[in-house]
Amino acid sequence: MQTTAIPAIESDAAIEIVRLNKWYGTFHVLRDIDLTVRRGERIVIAGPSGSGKSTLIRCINRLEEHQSGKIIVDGTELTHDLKNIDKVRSEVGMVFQHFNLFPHLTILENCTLAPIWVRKVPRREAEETAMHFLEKVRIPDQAHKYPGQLSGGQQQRVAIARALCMRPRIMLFDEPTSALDPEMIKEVLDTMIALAEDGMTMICVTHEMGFAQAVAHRVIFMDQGQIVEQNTPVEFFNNPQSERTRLFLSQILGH
Amino acid sequence: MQTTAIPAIESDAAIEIVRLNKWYGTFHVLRDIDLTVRRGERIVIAGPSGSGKSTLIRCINRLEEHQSGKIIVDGTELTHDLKNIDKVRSEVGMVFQHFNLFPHLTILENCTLAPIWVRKVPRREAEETAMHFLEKVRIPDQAHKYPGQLSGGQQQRVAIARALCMRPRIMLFDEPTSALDPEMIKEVLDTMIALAEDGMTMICVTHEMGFAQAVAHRVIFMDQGQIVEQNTPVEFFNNPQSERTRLFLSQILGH
Amino acid sequence: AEGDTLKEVKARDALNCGVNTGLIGFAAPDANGNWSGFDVSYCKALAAAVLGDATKVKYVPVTGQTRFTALSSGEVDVLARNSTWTFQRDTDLKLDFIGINYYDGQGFMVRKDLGVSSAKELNGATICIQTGTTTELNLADYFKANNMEYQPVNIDSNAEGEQQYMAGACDAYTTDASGLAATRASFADPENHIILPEIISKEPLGPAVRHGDNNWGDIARWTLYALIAAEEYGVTSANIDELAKSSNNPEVQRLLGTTDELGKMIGLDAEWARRAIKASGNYGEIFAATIGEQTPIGLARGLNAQWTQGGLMYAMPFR
Amino acid sequence: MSDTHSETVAFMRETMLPPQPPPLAQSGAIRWLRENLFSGPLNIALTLVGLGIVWLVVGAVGPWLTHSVWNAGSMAECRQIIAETWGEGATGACFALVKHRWNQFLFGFYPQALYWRPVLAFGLLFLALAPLLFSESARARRVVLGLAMVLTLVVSAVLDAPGPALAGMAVAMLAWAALVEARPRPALLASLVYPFAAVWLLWGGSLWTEAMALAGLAMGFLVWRGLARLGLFAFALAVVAAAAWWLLLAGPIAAALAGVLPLRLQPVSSDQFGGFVLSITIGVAGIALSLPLGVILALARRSDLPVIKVLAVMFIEFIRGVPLITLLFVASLLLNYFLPPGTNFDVILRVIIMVTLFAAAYMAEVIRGGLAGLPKGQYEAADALGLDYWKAQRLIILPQALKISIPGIVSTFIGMFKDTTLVVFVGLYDPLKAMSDTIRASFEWKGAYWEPYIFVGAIFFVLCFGMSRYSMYLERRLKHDHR
Amino acid sequence: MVTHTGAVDPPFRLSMLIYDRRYRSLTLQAIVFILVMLAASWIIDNTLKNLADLGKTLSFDFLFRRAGYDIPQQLIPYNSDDTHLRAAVVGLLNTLLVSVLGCIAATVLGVVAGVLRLSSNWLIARLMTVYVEVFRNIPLLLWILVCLALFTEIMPPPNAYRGENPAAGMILFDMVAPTNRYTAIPSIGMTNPPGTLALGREGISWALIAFAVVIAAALAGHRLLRSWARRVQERTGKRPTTWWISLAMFALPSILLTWYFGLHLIPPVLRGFNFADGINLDNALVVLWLALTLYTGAFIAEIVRAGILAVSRGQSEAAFALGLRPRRTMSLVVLPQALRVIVPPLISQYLNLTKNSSLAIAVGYMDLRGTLGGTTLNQTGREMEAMVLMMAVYLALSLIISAGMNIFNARVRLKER
Ligand SMILES: Nc1ncnc2c1ncn2[C@@H]1O[C@H](COP(=O)(O)OP(=O)(O)OP(=O)(O)O)[C@@H](O)[C@H]1O
Ligand SMILES: Nc1ncnc2c1ncn2[C@@H]1O[C@H](COP(=O)(O)OP(=O)(O)OP(=O)(O)O)[C@@H](O)[C@H]1O
Ligand SMILES: [Mg+2]
Ligand SMILES: [Mg+2]
Repeated sequence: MQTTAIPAIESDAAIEIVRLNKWYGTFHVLRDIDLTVRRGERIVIAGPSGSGKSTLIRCINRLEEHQSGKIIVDGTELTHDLKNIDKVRSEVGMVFQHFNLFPHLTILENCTLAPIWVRKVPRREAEETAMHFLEKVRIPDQAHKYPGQLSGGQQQRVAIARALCMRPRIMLFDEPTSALDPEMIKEVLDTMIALAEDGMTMICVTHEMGFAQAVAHRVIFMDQGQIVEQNTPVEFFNNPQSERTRLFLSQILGH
Repeated sequence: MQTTAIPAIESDAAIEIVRLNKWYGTFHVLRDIDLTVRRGERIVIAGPSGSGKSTLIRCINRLEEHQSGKIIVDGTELTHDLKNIDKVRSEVGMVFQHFNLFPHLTILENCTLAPIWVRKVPRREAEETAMHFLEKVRIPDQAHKYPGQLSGGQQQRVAIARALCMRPRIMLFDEPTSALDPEMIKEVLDTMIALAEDGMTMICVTHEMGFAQAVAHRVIFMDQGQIVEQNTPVEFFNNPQSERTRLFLSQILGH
Repeated sequence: AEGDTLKEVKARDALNCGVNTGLIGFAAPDANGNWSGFDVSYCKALAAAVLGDATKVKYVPVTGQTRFTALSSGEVDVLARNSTWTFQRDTDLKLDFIGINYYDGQGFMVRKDLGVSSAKELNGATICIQTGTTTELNLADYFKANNMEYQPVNIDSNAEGEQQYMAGACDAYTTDASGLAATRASFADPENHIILPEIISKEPLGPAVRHGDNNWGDIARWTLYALIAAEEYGVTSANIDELAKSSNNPEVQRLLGTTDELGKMIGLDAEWARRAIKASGNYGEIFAATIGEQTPIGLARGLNAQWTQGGLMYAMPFR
Repeated sequence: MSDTHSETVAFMRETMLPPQPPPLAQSGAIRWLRENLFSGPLNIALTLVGLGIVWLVVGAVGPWLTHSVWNAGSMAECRQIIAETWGEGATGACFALVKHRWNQFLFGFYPQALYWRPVLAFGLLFLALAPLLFSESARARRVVLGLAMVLTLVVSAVLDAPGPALAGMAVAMLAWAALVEARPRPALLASLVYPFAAVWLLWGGSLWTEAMALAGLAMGFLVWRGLARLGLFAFALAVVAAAAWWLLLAGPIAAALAGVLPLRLQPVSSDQFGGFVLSITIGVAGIALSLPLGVILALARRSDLPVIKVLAVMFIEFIRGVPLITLLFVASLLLNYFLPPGTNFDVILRVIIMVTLFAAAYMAEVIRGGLAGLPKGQYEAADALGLDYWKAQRLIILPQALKISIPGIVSTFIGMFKDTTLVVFVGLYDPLKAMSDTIRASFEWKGAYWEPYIFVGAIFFVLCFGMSRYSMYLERRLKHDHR
Repeated sequence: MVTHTGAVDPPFRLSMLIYDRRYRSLTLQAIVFILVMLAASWIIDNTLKNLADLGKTLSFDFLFRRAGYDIPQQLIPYNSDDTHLRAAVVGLLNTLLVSVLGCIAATVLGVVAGVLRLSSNWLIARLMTVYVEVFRNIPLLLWILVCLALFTEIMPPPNAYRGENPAAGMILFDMVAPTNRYTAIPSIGMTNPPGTLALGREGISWALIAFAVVIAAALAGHRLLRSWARRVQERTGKRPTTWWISLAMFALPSILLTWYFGLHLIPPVLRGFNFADGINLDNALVVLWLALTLYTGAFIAEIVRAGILAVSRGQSEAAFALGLRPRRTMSLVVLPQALRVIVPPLISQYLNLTKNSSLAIAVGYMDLRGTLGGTTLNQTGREMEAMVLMMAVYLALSLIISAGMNIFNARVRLKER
């Protein structure tokens, strides 16, 4: 994985965000965000706590509603129209910090639930797909266990497989490794790197700078709800432009 | 803190334990324990789980009753006499694994409660003392928050400050860092090292071998309710005498 | 509305009859849930008249508190639960009392060893009384009129009243004299209790129906009169079939439907009264079988004798 | 270890000490007594007070209980026997009453020859619940299934159930057990048949009435699933279809089928219900109906749609704010006013409706607690996977929330079951007061106060205590269940 | 503030009623609202039709007619000439009386039983467990009936106190006579009565007012004293003992007043059929109170036990390690934490008790249901109005209690991160 070159520009953008603004009550979380993500592009978002990173990616699959601006995912604009929302959600997979697996279902059921009920895939086929992705994340043998019986790293890998089972075109990751013990971080990152190699469009909120350097095409730095700086990883780490970025980098690399 | 030399022998012992025996029901937890702790001495107790470490130090301030043998703390023997118990408890501070802060009181109130009601110190004075010690553990700015609002490491430091506010001559620590996240262990250990530098008599149950090597005068190894080996930290780690100690050390250092 | 009740009863093929939850002699279920008693017999007669089968009755036990609502809300078709005919009930509560099947009056029962021989000596006494009854009001009026004090002990059912009275929780138990007699009869030592001579109120007891359905009221009323008239004319359950053929008393002929189809006028067939009387006999037979002197209750006919015998039982002419 | 005092601190134990028995005062009965009964002046005083209480209770109740008579025809006979056996003035319990009238406490006025039907209905309840409540542990489920089957059959046989009925019962129950063991999921769905079977067994009449009612439900379900694309609209259509079926077609078809194949049981009317049959009927019906209603109310109360939320809150708070007894009075006094003129339906049914509404409000609060206990991440994950609201609730949220709430649901049920005794105040024959009063009103058993209370109280205690233990078992298991 | 700059909302289409999130929720709410309104109007329409069929009209006039019945237990003067409204108020006060008495007694019993259940004394702990389990698992109605039977069957009738050789004797210095009708307790008499303050039909004795003033003053003094003690403690660290001053502040004026008014107890004496002169506590009240207390007490015991167990052992150990004595540990550390856990369910038990007091019907105690929902309803036939009114009153009572609970909860909520 040496390629940090942006893939050949394809027909159009996977995600297009234009002048996005969002408020929580009177608190202005996202301010005039503009961002275009091309197909196959891999973006890492970094920034201090509370800077709006999670909010931004949660807006992309409408877990949060935005108040002004446009979000267009794969040609579908996110409005209040439920059909559009459903369409976008079936295009976009999401992995959470705390895995959010369904504890009352087995691993396999976790992975087949949405394909069966949302995509209306026959159970057999859904199970085959699920096993395929579980192999991909290297835990096919756990398929009939329950989430509670797995370690954190395994759970997060299941979460990734679950999202993949819906065959999304875009994957969002919200600090996928920050709730894990150090030993487990690596196994999850490896899975994500494997994914990146397949050319999946990815947006990943993370502070794992090693990961960013290895796979990202672009690193975006946010602060106070704004995009402060964006650059290639090499430039971003070696030659940060803004004062804030420098400060931030010194903190997270320092400890 | 390079001094692992035992302080100049003072008039007498801070704690003297003679042929201490304790049973839980018919289970013999402590067997013929003999131990003398000199003023200013710092002792680390290690040993496998269930070996009676906690029970031993809980006997020292009479949280547990012993059935035979003598415990003399600062010249006062622990018997059923309530006055003696009160006296000993006011000499001995204790810090627990799970902090045991009082969640319904602010940090400051946690620290002033005992001085006001036990030592009958005027509130103003108690608060000054409390602020002094909170500064010492480096969280004076949290004084008016509630324990629930603090991180684990901060809570444990408050617990230390709370014990110090009673101005004890001896401090007991029962695995003070084992319930903490790795980042927070350091801040608590730092606080304890600072305390050691002031010459406080300390008995500490811990598996933090770095800490033991840095501050302890003696390491005591317990197994099955008895003291199996005691030595200076250097000797203890580099040259364990007994088979059990070696086994134990290989286990905790191995992982 | 007009005429609905009869239709409903026929459609349902059962008569819903509101009865006491348990007052021996008047209405009480036995160990198998079969109901019997003075009021129950009326229900049976009515069911026989309307549906042709005395067993097609569904007994709905109602308490003193729920009885009138049960009737007005339509839960029961007729209420035969020793209820007193009063002005307010007849008008304001929108009930129609269709006649009187028992002339009663409120009395007091006390233990003999209390040494009381008149209700006037009850000043300061504790008195057990069922809530939700006219007796409650009469009692208040009586003591007030005589300038006496009393302490009421409110009870919910006759069973509870007996329990309290037996235990001495009240000095006197007051209810309708018939109920007192029934209660006294059930004691192990009836001779140790006396019913005081004063009757402090008129308690004309009778079945009631809802206001507004006059046809149903007529059926209920004339079924009662049929029972009373039958006694007057000597028609009994034993001789009724024979009389139906042989009697040449025109009144009897009309009553039993041999001539003049009176039944048609109230929407029934000609033999309605015959069936009603056959169900458990005429008024006198019912009285004798359920509460009369031969029964443990042992009530004398008294006011309830036929007018021809000096009583007040007087059926309107069947014509 | 005398060398601790020497200058060199090094020490190593050469031989390990063996454990020793504690000093004498630390073991055995003496220690137990000292620690548990006489460990201080306060404790000694408490022990004495406790002994005093035990002494008083035993002194007051003991002789009465030991002087109990089981064979007598009436209270008077009882008293005579007691006086003869234990001397004049002795008091004793007359459990002969229970022996004579136990059937009325249990079955009310249900026809004696048909006692096996309520027993069977009750036994089937456990069979139907087995896949639901004991789904986690196969062993517990088998024990419950087996016990319920054997007990039901034995009791039915003792109560003179006719031979064919017994044989049919045995076959049906075995088949059911096999289904539960082999295909637990369909069995869960098949449990839905139970209510209809129970109604048929209890009230009798033609089986086709219940079958058609069930068919309506099935049809509505099929319509809904068939038109699932239409979302809420499909649901509305399903309701309309089911209603049309029930109102228009069910009656004639049932009649026609009954003509072809008359599957009839002797009908038993509601006024013959009484005793524990009545209590359990009301209790079980109330809980079964209040559970779905409670789920809906709980979801409504947590909804973000203000109108729906406010309506739910108003309903719940209203029901919880008034005593059950007033609601029962409404059932008996006012409900007929609220319905179109001329409607008049069974008083048991009306009571069940009120009890259901009552329990549903409490159930809603219990389930709301369960819903609140779920982490927000579960909702978000469901959303992110594209599940819509109802699917998310059905597949993700409710299964978990209901599981957390089972202890609360069970205790709501216990409360409701105890409250079924209040139906006495609207003229129904509950086992406690109405039945006791009825029996006491007869000449033979006048004056028997304690015996009926003891008998009925003991049965209530066994049932409720059993249920509360079950819920504690569940609570413990849920706590350790880290799955 | 929320300005829609970038996006222009698409024009409204009908399909948006179902597919647009905002409109969809409006549609749904509108449908539900309409359905509920339809159902409500259907019910109201039916009711009006049914009432019209019966020739009844909704009217609350009956409340102002003469009631005509007597009520055994009354807190405000009432006789049969008063209106139904006043009878209802008497009933409501009776409901409140038994509820308040029940709540107090059940709390005391529950706390004692809950604490004792945790006691190290094996016998007592077992006894309390038996008590809790037995009372929680058997219907309240049974306990009411059992208590009623206890009182009517076991207590002697007043007659038994009569004669040379009475079968029963009064207890507590010949002051109290328990009977199967009531418990006769002494009343308070004055040799030097100061007259009464007339307030309509109810008068309030000046003596009562004087005592109320004394108690209020003593309470205020006690609080002042406490805050003074706290200030002294904060200044010097030593807390002065104040309890005896407080006691004196209360006791001295009381004794003075007692002496001045010539207060004394008037023992009940048997006169005629019943005890007179004293106060006769109706058994219906006592029975209901006892049963409610025993039943609710069992539930409260569980709540208290759970509350104490919820405070972890570590808390008291930490307090001991700091040198706090057990009593102080209890009052400064354990209780404040346990109370947060205990109070909310405790208050819902109070609510339950209040609602359960409507079972007064089983003992003939004339509470709100007995008067307004019982005799009044029955004599006037106004079931609709009476029931509505009664439910409204109960509802108001519960809402008030739960509002109190919410305030408490908000105040004691633990601060978390
Ligand atoms: N539901 C909400 N209501 C109000 N404020 C919120 C809400 N969710 C988040 N916020 C606030 O919005 C801001 C941005 O939150 P966000 O979670 O996007 O930050 P982040 O960059 O992901 O931080 P972190 O690294 O801690 O996850 C924060 O100040 C947060 O307190
Ligand atoms: N209250 C008690 N009653 C009975 N046995 C107890 C009690 N407390 C502790 N024990 C037992 O006494 C033994 C010693 O316990 P102790 O807590 O002193 O061990 P430890 O060395 O501190 O172990 P750990 O490292 O796990 O804290 C253990 O076997 C424990 O199970
Ligand atoms: Mg975040
Ligand atoms: Mg330990």
